[in-house]
Amino acid sequence: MNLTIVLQQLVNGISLGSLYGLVAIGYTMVYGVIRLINFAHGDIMMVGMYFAFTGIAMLFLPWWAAFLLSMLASALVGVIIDRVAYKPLRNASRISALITAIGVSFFLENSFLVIYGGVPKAFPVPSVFGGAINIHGVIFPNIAIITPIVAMIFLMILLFILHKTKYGMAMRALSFDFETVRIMGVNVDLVISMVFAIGSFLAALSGIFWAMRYPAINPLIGIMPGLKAFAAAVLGGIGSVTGAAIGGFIIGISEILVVALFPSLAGYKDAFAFLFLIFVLLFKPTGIMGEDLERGRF
Amino acid sequence: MSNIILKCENLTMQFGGLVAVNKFSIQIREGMIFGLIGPNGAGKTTAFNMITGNLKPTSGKVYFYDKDITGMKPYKIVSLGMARTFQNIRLFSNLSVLENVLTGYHHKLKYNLIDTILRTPRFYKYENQMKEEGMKLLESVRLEEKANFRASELPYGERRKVEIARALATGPKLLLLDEPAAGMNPQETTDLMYFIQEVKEKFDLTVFLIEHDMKFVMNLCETIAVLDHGVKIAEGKPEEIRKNPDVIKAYLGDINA
Amino acid sequence: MKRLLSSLVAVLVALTFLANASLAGEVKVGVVLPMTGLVAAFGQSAWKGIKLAQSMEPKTKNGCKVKLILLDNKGMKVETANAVSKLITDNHVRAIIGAITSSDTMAGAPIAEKHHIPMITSSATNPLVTKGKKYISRACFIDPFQGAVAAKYARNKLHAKTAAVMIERDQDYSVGLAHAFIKAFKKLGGKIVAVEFFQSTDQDYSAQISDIKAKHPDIIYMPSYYQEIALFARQARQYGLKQPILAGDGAEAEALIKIGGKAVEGLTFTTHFDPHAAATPLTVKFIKLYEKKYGTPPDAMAALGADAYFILVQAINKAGGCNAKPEKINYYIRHTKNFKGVTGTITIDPKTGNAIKSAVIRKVKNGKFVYVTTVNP
Amino acid sequence: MLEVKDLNVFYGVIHAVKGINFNVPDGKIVTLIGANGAGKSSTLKAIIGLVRPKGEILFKGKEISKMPAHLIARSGIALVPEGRRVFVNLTILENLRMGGFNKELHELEPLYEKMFELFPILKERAYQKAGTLSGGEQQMLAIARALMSEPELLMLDEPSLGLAPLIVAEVFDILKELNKQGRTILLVEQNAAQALKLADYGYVLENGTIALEGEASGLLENDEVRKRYLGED
Amino acid sequence: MKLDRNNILTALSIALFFLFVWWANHHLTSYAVRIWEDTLIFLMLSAGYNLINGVTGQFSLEPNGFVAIGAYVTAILILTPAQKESMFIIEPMVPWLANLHMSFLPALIIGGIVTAIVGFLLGFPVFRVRGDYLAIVTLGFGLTIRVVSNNTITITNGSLGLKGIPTYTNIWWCAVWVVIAMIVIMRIVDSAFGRAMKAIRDDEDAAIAMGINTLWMKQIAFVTAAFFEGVGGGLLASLITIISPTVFTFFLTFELLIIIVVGGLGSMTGTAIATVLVVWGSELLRVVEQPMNIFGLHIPGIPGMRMVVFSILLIVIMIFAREGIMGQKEFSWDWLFNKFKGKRA
Repeated sequence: MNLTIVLQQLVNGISLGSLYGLVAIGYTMVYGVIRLINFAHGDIMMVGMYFAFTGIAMLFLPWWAAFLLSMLASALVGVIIDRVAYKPLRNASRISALITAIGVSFFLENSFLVIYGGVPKAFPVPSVFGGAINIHGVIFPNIAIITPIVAMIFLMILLFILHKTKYGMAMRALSFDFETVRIMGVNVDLVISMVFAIGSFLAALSGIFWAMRYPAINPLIGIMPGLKAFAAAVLGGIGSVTGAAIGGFIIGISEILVVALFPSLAGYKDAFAFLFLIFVLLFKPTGIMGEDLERGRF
Repeated sequence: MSNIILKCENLTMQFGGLVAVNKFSIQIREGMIFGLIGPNGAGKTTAFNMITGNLKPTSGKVYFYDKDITGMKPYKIVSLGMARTFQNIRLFSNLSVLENVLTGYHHKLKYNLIDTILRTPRFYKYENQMKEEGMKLLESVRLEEKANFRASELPYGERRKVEIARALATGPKLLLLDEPAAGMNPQETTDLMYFIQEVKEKFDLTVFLIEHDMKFVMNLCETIAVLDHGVKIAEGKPEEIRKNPDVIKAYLGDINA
Repeated sequence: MKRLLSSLVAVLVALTFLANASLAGEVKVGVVLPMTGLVAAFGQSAWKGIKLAQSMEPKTKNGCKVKLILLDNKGMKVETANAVSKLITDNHVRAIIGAITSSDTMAGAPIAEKHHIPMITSSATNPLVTKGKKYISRACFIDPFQGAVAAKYARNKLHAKTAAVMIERDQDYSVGLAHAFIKAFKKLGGKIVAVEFFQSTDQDYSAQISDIKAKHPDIIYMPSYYQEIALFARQARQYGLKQPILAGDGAEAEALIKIGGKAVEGLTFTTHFDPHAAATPLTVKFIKLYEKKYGTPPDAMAALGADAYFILVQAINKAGGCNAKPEKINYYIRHTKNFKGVTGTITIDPKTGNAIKSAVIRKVKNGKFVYVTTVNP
Repeated sequence: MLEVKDLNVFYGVIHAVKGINFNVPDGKIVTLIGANGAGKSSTLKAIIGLVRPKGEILFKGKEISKMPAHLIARSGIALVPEGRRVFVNLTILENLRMGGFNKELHELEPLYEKMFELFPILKERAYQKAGTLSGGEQQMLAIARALMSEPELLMLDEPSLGLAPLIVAEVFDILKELNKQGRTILLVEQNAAQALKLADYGYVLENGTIALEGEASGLLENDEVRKRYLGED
Repeated sequence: MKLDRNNILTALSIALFFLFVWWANHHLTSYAVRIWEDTLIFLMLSAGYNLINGVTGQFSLEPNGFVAIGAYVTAILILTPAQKESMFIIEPMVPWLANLHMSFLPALIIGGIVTAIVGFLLGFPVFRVRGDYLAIVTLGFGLTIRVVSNNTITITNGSLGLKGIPTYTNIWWCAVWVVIAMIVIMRIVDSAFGRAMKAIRDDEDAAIAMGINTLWMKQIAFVTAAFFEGVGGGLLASLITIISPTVFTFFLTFELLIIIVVGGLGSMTGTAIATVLVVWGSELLRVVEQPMNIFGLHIPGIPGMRMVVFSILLIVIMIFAREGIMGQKEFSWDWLFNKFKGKRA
């Protein structure tokens, strides 16, 4: 194991981590606002991939248009899911909402299975994102370099929205208190829809980059990254956007480095994210950036 | 001179940079009703939680009958003879009134899991015995007719009584009440005052309570301590507290306003 | 609530009867495939092949319709067992095609065995599937044979002395085939320099690639499915790993080339048939119809599914067509001899139920699968 | 300004408010007093739209009982909720901004200034999280937040709850001052003595119905009220 | 045990249940019997799960892990040494396990006990966290068990799994174990232990203040659930004759979760009703994938539709009947008699 390989793996890990981070942000925001583990969130990633695939391979749109449309359409799907399946359960117990989320997840997976079939589709990678750079024998795939940059840009935009706009402020306030926000004259349902839209938009973004990195997509592809992103969200302290991004990076990097440094442990990779999470929770039960679960966050 | 039942020595609780309670010391003698007053956020409930073991103090000691109970698990403290109620009544809302009271007997349960599964005579004997005791306790607080109501079906004032009865079931020597009169009108408050007096005599208790209602505290308690910003600023008999300039400045204001 | 539930149940029951109401003069055949779940892709492919085969030969010789009843097993063992049980005792099928994976097939096998209903699997390659069973047969060859073919090809044709093996740890297909390859490769004097593991849901192989790169093997053997192989090849080539990649029949699918692109150029794999080195007239006909109906050439799953159907129909015909008894059908399945199927000439060993057939080696050239050679058993 | 006619509130099977009628005239302070569970808070929640009531609620002559809460709030009613419920994770300035959510940016500056004038403590700590404020300060912030929307009707739910007597007096002084400036106030209190001293008119709620009503000064003299709600024998 | 009215009635209904089992075994098709076997095993699993999740209110997602442990232990114990030798082709099995062999009943019990021990040890770390965090930690445990069983090849045979497990499980084994599980669990619920568990569900801090050792109570619930989930796993292993890490995915946990929520969290009666509905419903839903002729209209079968319909039904049930079928109510003889006499329960 030499330094170049470690460096190469590090870039890889950062890129994978930023994908987890983008998905984790959606988990964390939805949880922060309506206290729901949105199990269907990983599947939104898959939805984004298929929309982009449809745009490029079937409607022959230019890639940027297909990507943008896919992210917007996924945001809409997120909003519809909330309105149809979660909104009626706002005052129900958390476990019924959670089971509904599982139901939505099954629904997305299986309806895409029926529509697109289970055979993996080859995701058309635009040439801009293909290829690799070779720096003194260390190879960096373009996509591995572009991904974290795009992720950072969107994270900055999100943080700006959260902290500098009134609707962002309303989102942060919502995570503390529903009724009081409502009596401030805020249309709470609109704000929640925005949260779902933002989360789903980012999940679709992550999905598209995921699909360009690993250009074989199938309807169940969102499950595992979804679970790991969720672990990342909890690790970072669920409810904290920066925490989610950090959690994503930690899980992505450590997952890749563990396999790189200890190849014999490769088989345990999937468990690793969770073991790591359990370990952290035992010492800091609220995650890295998290505060008490019962208090407001973001 | 009766025994000292509870002694706190320099109890301090820090949350991050915030000092919620600072060097809180008191002594409570057996058989008295002791009151702790102070504005919201003064650290009263935090002090309570340290005594009952819900919070581990940053520093300082708690003694119960000369036994150091600092940092002991709450359920062990209960079995030593200390019970509490909560500020915003916390009954087991899906259990019946009787079942709520029965949970108080749990720490001295006389049958085990094997008895439960095999339904041995011992199970029936002690289960029935517990239920009888529970009914007797409910009778003594005049709630026997509500025994099979779900706790969530009771009106507010009765819920407070059930909560106290539930605490009594644990067989306490010291009863800690966290704002028992909160949310009650003057009439109910007066009733509660008599109720606490009555219970104290009947069960031979020492009572330590936190309260806002000045009249309630002044009429009920023999000794009162005042907490402000985590610091005890005064302690004494009700009339002394009423006249204490520090207390007037920090808490009471012009009482006749 | 209660009323809602009871009316729901009533509707469901009514629908069951509707679905079960069948016409006279037909032979019912059960099909158990994973149409949903993690291995849905294979089930869906096989179903395409089976359906096309049925449209080519929809009736028995004496004019009875072959009615297919498809049940989804979600790729789960409990569901497979339930489905097989339902097909036999509820739908009264006379034979069953399925399941796709070896372990699912094995979960259903004891039930078919108990009721003396023949079960023919298109693609379960684990040797244990038919071991000690009287009513379980298969249309495909078994892992040890395929592994040995790959090892022989690597040693003798590619002159590889050393090999790295990429094993998909949670796929018994991959583990079993890798095991067979390693055993045969060592026997032929080769050396295994690296054994790398990964998981089905993994999509990043950069760590394994670095490790293989450091060990400089002559070839890489990756007995896995096309999606994983294509992604692995892409990343391997990206990271400058240039050794030839050898794979098993799981590689065969159009998607391999679509996903892998240039990276899978030269990838070689063992498989069941090649449409261009057409083994039988049926192969040519089937491929033509398949391309016409679905727009793509059939993959191995579809072709094997079709073969399972053709073998079965032939056995039904021999056993008396309309009135064929399951035991008799089973007898004729097991005595299939030199059957000219889609995937070549198939003979089933009456004792073991395993298919004796040749393997084909194909490779990717200019973005197309091309024929390399045929290896006979 | 506000007319409530035959108001009913149900929580599942519980009938919390049973057909009450009352008015809040322009520029006056009206108080609802009563025991815990009498239906006071439910009445306020029904007016602001947090619970769906049966009956008629007219605000400036317009029926609002079917409107969603955020539109009622925009029409000129503000509520200081029970237990203050400031946004502890937001800064004080952000809390105020939330109060003026539907104001244009240029309207906000002068409003901030006005609030800081009324509550100087808030100015000192404008960029601190509201969670660091003491109970009394949080109550001030909650009132300031409600005032940010420049409501015509200000409703307060138990503003004295859990506060030191000293602070309670301060809060009531501020309410008096606001009323002097022409603000209409609907006050729900358990602290009946203080509330009646402040108010022009009072209603006594018992078990979801109005048991007594009248000029505040008159109620203060009423024997029944004195006995039951002022704790005097 | 006392011979009062309720106990006699309970004994009678158990006898009636066994009579039904006897009848089913002789008169139903083997498919129906098989689904009943599934139903009974699932009932046992969900009853245990409901004890920890519904009664004690600890939102745990552990069952797939526990079922896997029970299944593996039982399978290893009932496979013959010769079978094991032929199966472990990658690496041989560790010798002390390879030569163990015993009959079904002790194997099931040991499977249950081993699972219970794992549950006990797991309880200490996981019950340090509450609520959603507990959910994620236990979910991680289930995943870890699957990964471990994939990788400990000398014990579990990795992804190849254990094959040819002897078929001992039949409807009688399932029925007897279900009755045992239900009696044990309902007796625990109806005792001081059950009261303490419900108290923890309603308000954990208040329960602590009542002198209840909450960790211990959670452990009792968790370990009891683990035992029955382990035994259920053993029954399942012997029923399907082949186990591998993929049998015990999340989907199993989710199915159980759906059952206990649809039945009503904390209600064993509800669990029983919901188990029958969900297991049989999922079988009956196969209809939607078959080609149908309804009033002359031909609808082609769409494979995969069953899961789509299943998920829609699940969402609809959650939205319109969120308390589940029984809520927290429990069937009891007293309730029935009071109902009969028209009295309030």
